Amino acid sequence: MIRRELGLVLVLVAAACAPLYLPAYELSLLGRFLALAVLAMGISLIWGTGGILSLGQGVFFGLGGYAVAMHLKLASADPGAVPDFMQWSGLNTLPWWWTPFGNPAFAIAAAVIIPGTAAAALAYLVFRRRVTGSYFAIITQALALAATTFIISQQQYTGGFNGLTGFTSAFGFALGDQRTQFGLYWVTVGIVAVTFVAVRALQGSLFGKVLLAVRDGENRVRFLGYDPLPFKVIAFAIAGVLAGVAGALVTLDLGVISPAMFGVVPSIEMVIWVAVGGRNSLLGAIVGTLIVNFGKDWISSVFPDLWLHVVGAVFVLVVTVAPRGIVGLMQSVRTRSLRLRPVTPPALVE
Amino acid sequence: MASRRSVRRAIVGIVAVALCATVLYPSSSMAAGTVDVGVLQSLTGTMAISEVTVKNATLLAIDQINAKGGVLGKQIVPIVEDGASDPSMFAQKAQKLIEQDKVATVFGGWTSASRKAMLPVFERFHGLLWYPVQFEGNECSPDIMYSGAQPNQQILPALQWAEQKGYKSIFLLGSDYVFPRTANLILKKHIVHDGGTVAGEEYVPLGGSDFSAVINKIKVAKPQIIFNTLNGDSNVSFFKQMAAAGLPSAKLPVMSFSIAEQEAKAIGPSLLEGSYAAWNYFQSLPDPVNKKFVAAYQAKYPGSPVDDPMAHGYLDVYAWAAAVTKAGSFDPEKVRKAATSLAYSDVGLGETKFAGNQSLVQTGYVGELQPSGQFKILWQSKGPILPVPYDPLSFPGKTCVL
Amino acid sequence: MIDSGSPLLSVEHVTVSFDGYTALDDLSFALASGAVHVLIGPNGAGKSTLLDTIIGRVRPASGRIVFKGNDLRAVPEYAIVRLGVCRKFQTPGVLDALTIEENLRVAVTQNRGAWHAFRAKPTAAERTRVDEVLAIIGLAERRNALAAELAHGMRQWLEIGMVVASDADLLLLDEPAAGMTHGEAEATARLIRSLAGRHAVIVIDHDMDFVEQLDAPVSVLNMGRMLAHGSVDEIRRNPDVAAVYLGRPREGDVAGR
Amino acid sequence: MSETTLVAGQLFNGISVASILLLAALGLALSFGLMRVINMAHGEMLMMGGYLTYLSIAVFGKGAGFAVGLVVAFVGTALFGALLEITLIRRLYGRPLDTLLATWGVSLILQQAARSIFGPIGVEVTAPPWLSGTLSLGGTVMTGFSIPGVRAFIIVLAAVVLGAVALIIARTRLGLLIRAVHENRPIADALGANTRLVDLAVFALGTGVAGLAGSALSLIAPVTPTVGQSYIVYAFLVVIVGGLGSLTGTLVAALLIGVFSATAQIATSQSFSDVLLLLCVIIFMQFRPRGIVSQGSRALEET
Repeated sequence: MIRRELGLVLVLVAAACAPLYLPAYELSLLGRFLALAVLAMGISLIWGTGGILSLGQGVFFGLGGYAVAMHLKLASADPGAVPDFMQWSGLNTLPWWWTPFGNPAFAIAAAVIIPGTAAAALAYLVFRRRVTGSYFAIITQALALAATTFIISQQQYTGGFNGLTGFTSAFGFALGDQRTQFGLYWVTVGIVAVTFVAVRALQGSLFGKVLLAVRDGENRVRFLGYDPLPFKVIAFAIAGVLAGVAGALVTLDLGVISPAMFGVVPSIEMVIWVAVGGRNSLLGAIVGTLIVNFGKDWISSVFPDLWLHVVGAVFVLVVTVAPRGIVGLMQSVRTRSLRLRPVTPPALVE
Repeated sequence: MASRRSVRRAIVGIVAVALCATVLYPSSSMAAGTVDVGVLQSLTGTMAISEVTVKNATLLAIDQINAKGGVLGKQIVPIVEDGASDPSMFAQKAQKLIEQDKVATVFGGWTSASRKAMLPVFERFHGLLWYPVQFEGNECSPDIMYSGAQPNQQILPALQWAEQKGYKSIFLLGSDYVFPRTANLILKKHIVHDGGTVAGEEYVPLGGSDFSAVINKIKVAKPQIIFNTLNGDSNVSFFKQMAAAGLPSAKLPVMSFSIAEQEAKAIGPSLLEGSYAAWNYFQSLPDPVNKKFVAAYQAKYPGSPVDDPMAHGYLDVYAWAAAVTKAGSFDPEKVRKAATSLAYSDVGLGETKFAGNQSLVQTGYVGELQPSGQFKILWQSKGPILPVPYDPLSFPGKTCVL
Repeated sequence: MIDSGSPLLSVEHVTVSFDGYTALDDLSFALASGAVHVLIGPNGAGKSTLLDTIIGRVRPASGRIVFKGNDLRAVPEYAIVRLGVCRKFQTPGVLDALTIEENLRVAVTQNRGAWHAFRAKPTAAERTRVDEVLAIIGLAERRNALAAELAHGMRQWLEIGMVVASDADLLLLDEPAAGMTHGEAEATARLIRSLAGRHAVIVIDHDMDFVEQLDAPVSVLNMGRMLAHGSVDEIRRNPDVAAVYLGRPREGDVAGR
Repeated sequence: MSETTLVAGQLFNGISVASILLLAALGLALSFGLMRVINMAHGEMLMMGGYLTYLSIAVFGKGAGFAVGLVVAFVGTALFGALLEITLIRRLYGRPLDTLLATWGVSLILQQAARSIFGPIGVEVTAPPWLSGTLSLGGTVMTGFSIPGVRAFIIVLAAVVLGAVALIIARTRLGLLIRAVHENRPIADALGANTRLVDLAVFALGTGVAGLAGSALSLIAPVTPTVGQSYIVYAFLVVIVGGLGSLTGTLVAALLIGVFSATAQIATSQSFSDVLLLLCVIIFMQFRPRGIVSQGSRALEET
């Protein structure tokens, strides 16, 4: 136990010191991908533990990103003027629902509450009628499509396809400043650490145990006196919150949020991060996110035509050869000598 | 509980990934005789279809300049990056090019979304981006050179031509994104101002392929001409379904703002025959310099047509090289100052220059698509048009301040 | 609490049909608190359907089921369990991804709300109960093993343990001794007998030897109706029952294994 | 008067869109409905059908080429589907969500392959001369209302394909086996039905129908590497609204969704009608979570 915690602390220290030894560009990538890892841990919670495959996590990512971006946009606009995209969309007064985002605390709260509430509402409406996992996956994918279509079509309120960008400062800090970048990086590392500890505690609690049982057999849990609905709704809402937090962090880091970042394709890519790392492992989610994203940055620079082939092959291989991902592979290497494990983990039976 | 033992392994993994990242990335070598420039376009994804051709034109210009001895005695080394049709990737790769590869300048971007996403990066690092595509205006940044047309250089000339031809009732159709919506906002103001009527305005989601409802609405509205700002593949569906509905371009003329020679080839000239397009460059421009450019390009990419954004992508490199030469330096700040004080005639655009607002002064043309896939030039504006980023009729009081 | 005069469970004129096939036909049945009762019958007689109907998985087309004075017709499955009914399924329904101890902990927890489940620590009483049940089912030493790794007989025991741990007033056991060796079945019978008084138990089984060891009243179901009631000996001698089983001679022994 | 033309036109468009959705969804209704395989590469089967049609036209000319293309598209994609089933899908039965991920990977590879072979720019497929007319209904209140020949062809084709698939399932020996396997896989297996072969046949039939659909859709839509992506989400919505394993449900759902989006577009934009559509599907699932035509099951857990 102690050695394990020690390992985690060491990684945390190594990550926190990254600004000292990583070049600026890699550091900014690492910060961005760690922010995405927060979202990935949410997917690990709902998919690995809860058996809920969502192909629409991007939507909650986007909601978090937009909440923060709306504030940044207002903070960057000239006093009394509406944001630039509203002007060129022919809108000269600020819509009422934009106004509260002028308050930074409201925007930060909204980046957490709005995705969480939206996720809870969706999960409640769909799971209430005991819709199966396949249906849910398809509906969430349709949601990703509908959400991006809708945001793009409401250009005068949302910035449309271009999204929201052109921020100068964030919560009083100049965005271009290196100190702001470092600060944001450390905030990200802190959030990753807190999320990791919190989700792991959740998985260890009775809630996590029941959720795991729900994954393998919803009815069995029901006949033990547990209503699976609130468990799934709460888990999905937590994943929604984590996606929203990730969206907010990435928006701050990249200085842009746009529908192209969270539509159908990005949403399914989020699932592949977790699948590569190992869907049943929280660490797998982080490792998978880092590996896939660094891999994408590298391969798409060197062999752009190869990237889709690689992603496609990774999808196929992970599912057929290594359904428990990298962490699962390492685990089975370590445990094979100790005891035999069932070949197909129960997690794979939906 | 399951992952206890592997936790430390995985931890090592994370650190390894982080460290590998630094090792795997070859940092650019600033060899004495070379200068690195970034070429950032979508090589994959939905936009690759268009952006790859601009990348090719950019690389052609670099090759030609290198063959003539380079710039300031240095050979230009292009570092090509893939924006993957994803604005956030454009931002990420722009950052890589500037921060890691330390390029002198970047040529790239097609969609407004990608330009908007890169803008903060260029402003943060004070880089210089050369943007080659017509766009919706409403933007001017000291860190971007806009060689693509402003609305008053492409859309308004087309309206002027339509009005001269007697088309009064205009139907506005576009993909649902920023350029069509802004273009149509400007068009509506001008159509009404000039005494015409807007017969209808419809938007289809990007990549949309069902035009049955739109065509039905067009039939009911009975416009004299359609101004089409559809993007990419949607054009194929639109023209196929118009033809199927008995409304080929011969019956109901269509003026397109996003169909150049490349797109015409993709859609099929037979579907588009007789439809109109407005650009600032056509492959068929009779200028001898243009003939040389087209010949050089087709020598490298046989059978491939040349179009407006490619010509601008090609021009951008020459403009940059000339500005560097004049400034005697690769410093973006000096280069952009020099760029606005020069005139260029290296491409078939005729004699052009960058105006003080860092947009290109250029002529507007209207062409009619021929079965060959080439445009027959029907009309051209009276001389080169000064770029106006903010349309005074639509956005009164807004001006470009650099 | 329960009015001593009224039964714990009463099944009143319940009819259940699937796509025109009548699984339970105007069936009535009552059970007092703490009583053990055995249901036998040939395959398709409606035994499992009866348990399904009590637990809320199947809803009656007509008639009603009353448990502790509550009409169960409109109560969701999980809420029926919370009223005090717990069932062991025919194919063991243990929670494979959890350890044996965790399985029992999930079963033993009385406050089964999702918010409550966030609180990680089980109460002292719950821990004691888990230890007790672990001792009863003889899995104390393997408490940290995953349920998925257990052999079939052990899974049966674990599920029985979960049902016991739930401390429900009514336990429904669907073929608890299936797949067990003779000795294991004997132990199971002992366990069930020991539950009498504290819990009411309905046991479904085919194996008359096992049923005999339970020493409890027996009802015979056939074609969705009650065919006979009585002690094991009375049932053995009942000519109607014999006719049912003789009509399908092998089922009494083989089916369900 | 123009209002009636608009409404009548949109009603026809609704049926036309429904026929497109039906063609795109039929193959999915087979593989997802009967086998619980979520084939995300289904859109790429449409794409493949389009490219095969293009090749046929290149070989046989504009007139006959399209007719040949329909057949080639069906056979070609069915063979590819069979290959996919043998090499990949077969390993993943009982894991629907994993079939989803794996076939998504396949779809990415196919898109990139099409890009490498045919270029990122699409290829040109135009309607053959015998389909390029319109049927006009002049002289009545419907003046100005005409039916494009291409759309009429797609409606007829959708009806024919639906009828053929229904006939195969209802009347042939293969259909009998399909129904048996669908009803109860272990028992069908125990009774000696070669369930592997049945799965293979169903999957190949599903992809073949998708190829046929792609061939027909090339008349009104582009043939590009990514064309399949624009249909896949809607096709899945049709299948889940229709109910798993029911052709009738699929037909009704396609009609509902087609007419819904067409009528919604009388009053609003296409973007907004897409959003409304999803909202309505979620509301619909509150009432009929298993789709229009649903089947009961006694299994403790369902997939």
